[in-house]
Amino acid sequence: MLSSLFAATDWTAPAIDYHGLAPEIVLAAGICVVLLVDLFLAERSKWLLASLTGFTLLGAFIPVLTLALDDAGVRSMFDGRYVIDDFSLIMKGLFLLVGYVVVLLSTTYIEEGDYYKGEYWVLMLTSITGMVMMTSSRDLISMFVALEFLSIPAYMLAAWRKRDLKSNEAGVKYFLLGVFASAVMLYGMSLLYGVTNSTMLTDLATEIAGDLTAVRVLAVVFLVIGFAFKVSAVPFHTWAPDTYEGAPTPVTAFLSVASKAAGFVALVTVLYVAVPAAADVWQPLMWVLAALTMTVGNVIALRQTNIVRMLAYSSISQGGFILMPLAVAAEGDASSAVLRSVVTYLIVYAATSLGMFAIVLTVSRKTRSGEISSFGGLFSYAPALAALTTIFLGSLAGIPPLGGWIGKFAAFQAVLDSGTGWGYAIAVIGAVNSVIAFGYYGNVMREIWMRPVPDGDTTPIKTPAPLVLALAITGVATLALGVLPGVALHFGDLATFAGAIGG
Amino acid sequence: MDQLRDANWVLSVGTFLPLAGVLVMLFIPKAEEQLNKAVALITAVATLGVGVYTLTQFDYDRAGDMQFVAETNWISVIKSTYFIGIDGISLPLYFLSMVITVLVMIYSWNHIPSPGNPKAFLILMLILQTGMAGTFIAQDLVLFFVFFELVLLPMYFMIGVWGGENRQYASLKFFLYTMFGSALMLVAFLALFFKTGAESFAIPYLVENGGAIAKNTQVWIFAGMFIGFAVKVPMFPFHTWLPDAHTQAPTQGSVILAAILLKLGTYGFVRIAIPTLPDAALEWAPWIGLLAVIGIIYGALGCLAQTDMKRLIAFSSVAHMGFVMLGISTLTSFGINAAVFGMVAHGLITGMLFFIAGSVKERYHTLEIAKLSGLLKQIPKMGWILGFCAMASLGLPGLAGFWGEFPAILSAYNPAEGLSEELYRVYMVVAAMGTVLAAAYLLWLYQRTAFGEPKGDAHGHDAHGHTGHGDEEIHDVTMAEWISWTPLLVAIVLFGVVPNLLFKVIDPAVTSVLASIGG
Amino acid sequence: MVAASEVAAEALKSGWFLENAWIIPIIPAVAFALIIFFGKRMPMKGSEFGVLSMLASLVLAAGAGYQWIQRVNAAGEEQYIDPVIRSWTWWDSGGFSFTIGQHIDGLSLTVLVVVAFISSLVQIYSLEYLRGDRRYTHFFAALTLFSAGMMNMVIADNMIQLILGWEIMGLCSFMLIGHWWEDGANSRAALKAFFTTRTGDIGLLVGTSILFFSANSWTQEHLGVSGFSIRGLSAWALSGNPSSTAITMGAVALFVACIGKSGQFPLHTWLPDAMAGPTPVSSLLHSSTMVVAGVFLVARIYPVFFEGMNVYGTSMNMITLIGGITIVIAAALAFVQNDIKKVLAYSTVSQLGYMMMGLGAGAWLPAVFHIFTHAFFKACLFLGAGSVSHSGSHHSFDMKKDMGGLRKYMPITFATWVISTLALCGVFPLSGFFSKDEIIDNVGYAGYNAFMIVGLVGAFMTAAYMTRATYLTFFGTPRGAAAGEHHDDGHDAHGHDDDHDEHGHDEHDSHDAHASHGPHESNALITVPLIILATLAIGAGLLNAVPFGERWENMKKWVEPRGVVVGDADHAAAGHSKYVVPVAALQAEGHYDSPCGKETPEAGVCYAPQLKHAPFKWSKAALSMAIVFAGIILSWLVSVQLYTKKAGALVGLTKRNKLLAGGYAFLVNKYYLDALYEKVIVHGIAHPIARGAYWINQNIIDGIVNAFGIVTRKVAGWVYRNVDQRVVDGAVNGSGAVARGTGGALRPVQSGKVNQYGALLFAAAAVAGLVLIIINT
Amino acid sequence: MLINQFLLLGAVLFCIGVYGVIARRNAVMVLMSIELILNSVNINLLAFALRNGSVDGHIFALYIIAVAAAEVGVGLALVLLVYRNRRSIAVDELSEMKG
Repeated sequence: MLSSLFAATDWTAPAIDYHGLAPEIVLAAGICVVLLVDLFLAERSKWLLASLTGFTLLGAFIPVLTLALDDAGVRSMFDGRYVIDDFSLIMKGLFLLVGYVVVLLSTTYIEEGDYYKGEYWVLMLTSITGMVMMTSSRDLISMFVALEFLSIPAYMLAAWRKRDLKSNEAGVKYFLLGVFASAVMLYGMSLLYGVTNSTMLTDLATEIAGDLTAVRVLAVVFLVIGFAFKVSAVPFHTWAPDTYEGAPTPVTAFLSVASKAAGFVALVTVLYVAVPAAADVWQPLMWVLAALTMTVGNVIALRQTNIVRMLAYSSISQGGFILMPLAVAAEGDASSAVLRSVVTYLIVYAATSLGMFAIVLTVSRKTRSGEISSFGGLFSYAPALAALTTIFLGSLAGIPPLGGWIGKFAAFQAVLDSGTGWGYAIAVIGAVNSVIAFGYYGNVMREIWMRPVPDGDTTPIKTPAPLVLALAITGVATLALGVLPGVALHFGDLATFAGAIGG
Repeated sequence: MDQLRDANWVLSVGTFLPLAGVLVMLFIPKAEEQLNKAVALITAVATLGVGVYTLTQFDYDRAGDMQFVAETNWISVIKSTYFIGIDGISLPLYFLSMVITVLVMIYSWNHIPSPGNPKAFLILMLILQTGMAGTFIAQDLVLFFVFFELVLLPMYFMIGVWGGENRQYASLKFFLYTMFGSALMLVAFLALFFKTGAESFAIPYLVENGGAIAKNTQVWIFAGMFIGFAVKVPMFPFHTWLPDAHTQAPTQGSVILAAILLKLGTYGFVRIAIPTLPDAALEWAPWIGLLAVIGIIYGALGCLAQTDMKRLIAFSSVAHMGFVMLGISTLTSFGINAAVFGMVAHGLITGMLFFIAGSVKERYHTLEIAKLSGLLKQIPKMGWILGFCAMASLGLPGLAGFWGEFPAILSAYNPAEGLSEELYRVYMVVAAMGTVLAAAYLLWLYQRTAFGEPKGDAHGHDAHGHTGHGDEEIHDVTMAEWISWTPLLVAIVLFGVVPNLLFKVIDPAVTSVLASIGG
Repeated sequence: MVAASEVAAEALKSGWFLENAWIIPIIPAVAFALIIFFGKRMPMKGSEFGVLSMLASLVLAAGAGYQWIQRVNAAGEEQYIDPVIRSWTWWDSGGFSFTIGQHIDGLSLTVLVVVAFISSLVQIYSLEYLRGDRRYTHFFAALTLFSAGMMNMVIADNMIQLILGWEIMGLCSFMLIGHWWEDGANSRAALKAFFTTRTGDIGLLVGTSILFFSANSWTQEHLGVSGFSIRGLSAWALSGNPSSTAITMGAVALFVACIGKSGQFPLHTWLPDAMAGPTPVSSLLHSSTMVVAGVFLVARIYPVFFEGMNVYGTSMNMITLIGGITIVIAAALAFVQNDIKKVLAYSTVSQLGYMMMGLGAGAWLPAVFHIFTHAFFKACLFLGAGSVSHSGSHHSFDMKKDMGGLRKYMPITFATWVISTLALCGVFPLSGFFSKDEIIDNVGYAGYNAFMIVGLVGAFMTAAYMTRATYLTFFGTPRGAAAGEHHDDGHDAHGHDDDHDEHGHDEHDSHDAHASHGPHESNALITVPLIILATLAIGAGLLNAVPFGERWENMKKWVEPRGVVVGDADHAAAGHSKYVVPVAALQAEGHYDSPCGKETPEAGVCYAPQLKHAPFKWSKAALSMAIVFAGIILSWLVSVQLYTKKAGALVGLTKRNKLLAGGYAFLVNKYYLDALYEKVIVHGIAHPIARGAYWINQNIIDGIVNAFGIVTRKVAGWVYRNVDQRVVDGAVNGSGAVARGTGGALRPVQSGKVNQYGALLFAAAAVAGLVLIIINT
Repeated sequence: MLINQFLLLGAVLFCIGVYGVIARRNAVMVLMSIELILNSVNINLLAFALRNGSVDGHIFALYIIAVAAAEVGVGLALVLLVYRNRRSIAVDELSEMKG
């Protein structure tokens, strides 16, 4: 067996498609630049870093566009371990844009905080890089690396307000549970490797196709759970509320949108590319997770008084809606519809959710409070903000013609496409949940429109430019996606895996 | 159902014109109240103009066919298109929505409920108008769903912000109820979509192919739609949001709610549920009929129990929509004609009643029946108008209400093939008793409020709560009120005397709708 | 159908008035609109519109009547006289077409003329009676609309149109009875009237529906008209086509409506309360229009009832029974009323009972004729009562408190009153005799002997209570307001009186003036109508004076539809009446057989059943006369003793003056007589019965009616509170609460402790793994 | 060769690690328990690599070791942070936020 080791001696460098890797390369370069610049930058001109980060992200977006435009088809490197297909391109684009909006959200926040500024941006960029890599990884190892790449900076971001107990707590909880989850996942990976003798997802697909022995089942379950943790699916969600509440609000936005999306990317990749044959294992699991996630997230959210914590639970239940179609992903011809709905949902959810966080940031600048009641009477002194908030909340609740509805619509459609009894059952559960959800969204609307201003202070809110820009982007996106759902759905439709089921 | 595609821009313009007005108003500062009102009113009138143009261009000889049909890509991925058209059933409701909006706008000119802010109020109203009009012309289920939901938020805020004491509870209840219904409705739509081969969401297509679905499946799909529409109608036992919503809503809100929103549900039954799922319709009809007559009696009893004028009127809606649903449940073109007529009539009459209730509230600062008395002495004109509407509402022949009510009862005597005649005859008798109860509560209301000596103390005492209103003297119908009421009053008489104006338009459309179940 | 009437015009004489009778109801309808919009600005506050429209429609109706008579006279002896039918499509829906139009025949013309005539008089009368009322204009508007409704119902060619008029009348009665609504009592009475009739209308709706769907196919096929058409229904009923259950159900349902509208037992209780309205209203509603609507309906589609109730078939049917009961009950009640108008009200009810009983017994013509005659003398009586209260008793209607001895002050009123009273009692040769006696006669002749007795008893009671009323009002010593006193309890007893003064009159003082210088005769506007009506009360009977032989029976000739087989179906459909079956000449007993009614015609259709006619016998007439006079005399004596004679006053006198011993003895004897009358007859028999009846009426029947309302309201309240708010609504709010509750219950999971989170995480993983392993392997 | 012993060892280590994570209050101990799990994973990978005669397992293991180092670094930093703020590293005291 040693021979096998020595057999690997005659080593030839693999061909690297630099155009394909351009986004990652740009990001890496950006990281270094920000680090260096930070060293030589005076305290008062740290704001440069923010714009630098922003430009890096936009810069990384350019190659994504060029890749999307040239029809070279699927680019594959390292004999299929790193693939750039429509799916990965769309998700890369999404991550970069989300990153940019998050940067907008963070700018003022960071400027006004008295913590290290440079590190923040570096960590942010690093994490985004990890996500961008995640979209292309088609190998257990690269997935693992990408996962840690995006997680570890996130741990530190969560604890970034280092003199704030809540922030520490958020970081520690997130860290410990995150690492624990990935450890469990790794164990599953190791078993998978054992039974299939490969770490390449496509190989797994072919190898797993056989009968499902206990060890294979266990392997798949552990593997899935690792990502279920990332998407904070009940009962692996426990870290989310605490972390979201404790972490700095921009970071919360980042976690609840970007890293959740990354989790879904990984999950979908694994399910579609690696273990489609084990559908009997993960479909029921997804079904239960989806049902639990939607319901638990909703009912607990009903009781929240802190807006961020409420949004945390709401994002949990939203995750449930994204999980919902995966419960029937392998049923007949539903798989393409399912993939489409997941991507669509992620897009609209990103726009809406970021917008909502932008609102929270803006309002809390005035009220200095995270309580829902602090939104009281917003309509009376900031009608524009109130209207935007209404749009975002309505979109989250899935009311046409606001973006959210098309996500829910696509999800329901995908589920019913399967035509199975399980499909109908989860659809009804989802329908009921979408109603419950309005309970707390409507509660916020009520505060904004129908309640008096808590302290009677009706001085208008001064909104800094970056936040205005962020609000504009997200608001327009939310409305546009709602009125012309074709756009989002179109991307969703494009997003197909190279050589996966329904791809 | 062949389609007339000429002048297909008309409907789109008529539907989305209000949004243009909204855009304009967004750039008008809040303080410019008069300007805001003017813009809103102009928009509404312009929209109505388009509506009138539609009326003139409508080919009444082919009222059974879809006209002004427009169809373009919308969400090609899920095979949903922007597909609109109008026929004899849609036309009256479509036009009614425009008229009501204009009248409400006029009424709002000097009746902006507290806490004021006409800009937001009117913007919401315009959005509402788009939603209502769109629902009546949508020929694609997804489009229908979008418009159907579009009306939710504006109404939610209208009730919640400009409503009465208990507005927040009422508005949330209204919203959750309706949303619950429409969520299940959406599931049903999708199921229908896939069961018909996932080809198209276009209603005509679904009507063609819906019948082929296995009966049991149909029944289940119908159940979903039923809940969605029944909540909106509202049918017993889904009605409890209505009294709260109506009682708490501002006058304008109540009027729109009663005149148009309730019709969305019944319209959905006629346009979508029944033609696409004929077998299920036959299965469900007896139950719908049962709930309908229960609603008739139940709503009437509810009215008799009320002490608040507005709440009483609200409950009367439950009873009247019961008649409409009874007509629909017969599945005969005769019955459904009656139902559609009933929708329009109820829209006119109950809308009018809510107008009056609002004006009375404004003058007396209370709607407690016990505190109101002798309206005829203090404000005779309004008193007589109230009497007129009460008479119309209790189905007096020669006024619009009768033609919705009596034919519905009549039609229950022999329902469509396959429905138990005995059962429906029982329904008929019960419904007939309902008419008496209707007379009872309405006249009782009238006798207690309009007759007798005015109670000075009620007004004075209540005025202490509203400082500044205390010493104002009670004035009779004002100019704005006259302008906004006269059309309704005229229409009530007109349709009462010449019912064929409506029936001629409705009948062919209903016939072609029922073609699928051979009704 | 327009074509139809033209064809008919070839066969029969017609004319402009007949062809355009549909204009008649239009005129008052237009007048109503005019009054509403311009009335206030007119010199006479809009009343002129009302009066003129009434006169105009009277002229048209008269013209039509004249032309109808021409038409009949020109036609063959036993030829069926086609009604002049014109109809236009009103609305069509679901394959059914509904028409609106006119159905003019003897019956409709009779009622039409009467209505137009009475309405005109009443409106003229009201000019004075309501002068200065604060809602003068509204009053005339309502009055006019009311007449429009009635006329529309009368000329209706189909049931829908009939219902239309029927309901409009109901509405106007509500407005008119509640005219002085400032007083709760009046508005309650109005509510009760509308509500009670409306309850009956369930029957109207249901019955119409039943008949429509049972008949429609047949009528469409044979006559080309809808199942609503009067003509169609009549023919269908006699065609032998209908199933007995369907037609019976239909007839019963419709009759329920008639019970409500015509104040038949047990739904009669609204009628006396309705006296709360102004007197002209009472006289219009309760003499000729509203309350006869029910009777008219039965007469209108008589074949349906004829078949449905199986007239002639049995010795009793629902109509006769209800009618008979009503006669006696109402008459008994009339004895114990002190309010003169209530006496008249009950008398009306009782007379309506006669009409119904007649119809039930197949005495169609006498019943219709009674509508005709009754209208005149009852209107006259009501107006007379009004005149009394207006000028004699200062707006009081209490005979015992505020009247008496008025004949001296108001001779004209007195004279007309007496005439009408005698007519009402049916004294030969006044009009009442010819109609009422005929009813009784025919009822007996048709084999309903029991009901003939009832009729005679009723006649006796009628005579009695009317005499009592007359005596109390016009004879004896003046009392209360009649004596010129102006005491307030006299007012308080009469609700609308006060309001009438407070709000009603600008001329409040002038009425005090009336009272102060005592009773006096009313002015011309009031007396002239009285005189006219009284004249008719005398003469109207001659139109169908059976006793004087065949050629006097004009009504029979002109009005009664002839029960002969007409054409065969398709010709009939073309409205072309062909005289097919040779009908045997009239037998002596005035009854020739024809397939109509008895059995069904082989070919062709019948529009009316063949009815029997009782031959007149002086002996029977004499008998009923005797009964009537007995009633009058008996009641007179009783009244004298009860209300006037003060025997005690004489006793002291005789103590002092021996010369008058004989007279004393006589008086003593007389006194015994008094005792006899009072103790035995009155307190022993009459009063207990009457009071008992009244008690039952007020506490049981009326009690039920009111209790029904109260109970419904109670039930409603309970349902609303418990079912609606608790159960239904509770469920909804409950679900919300449950959701929150679960939320609360789940929150402890989020304990904030890392270890527990980890435990949960891994436990879930392990469980999932295990379960899935078990499932999949 | 006897692969099962390796796997068994891995499984045992894994369980110990999980137990540690769940049971220990001391943050550092929890961290070390996680390291145990990671090492059990490494053992698994190497065992399988040897059995299957492929090199991927070794590489995977190397990656895990490297990443684990990074994780420990971050982890200790966080623990230090907490200790500095609240003079204690008992994880179950970290429950500012709950519900």
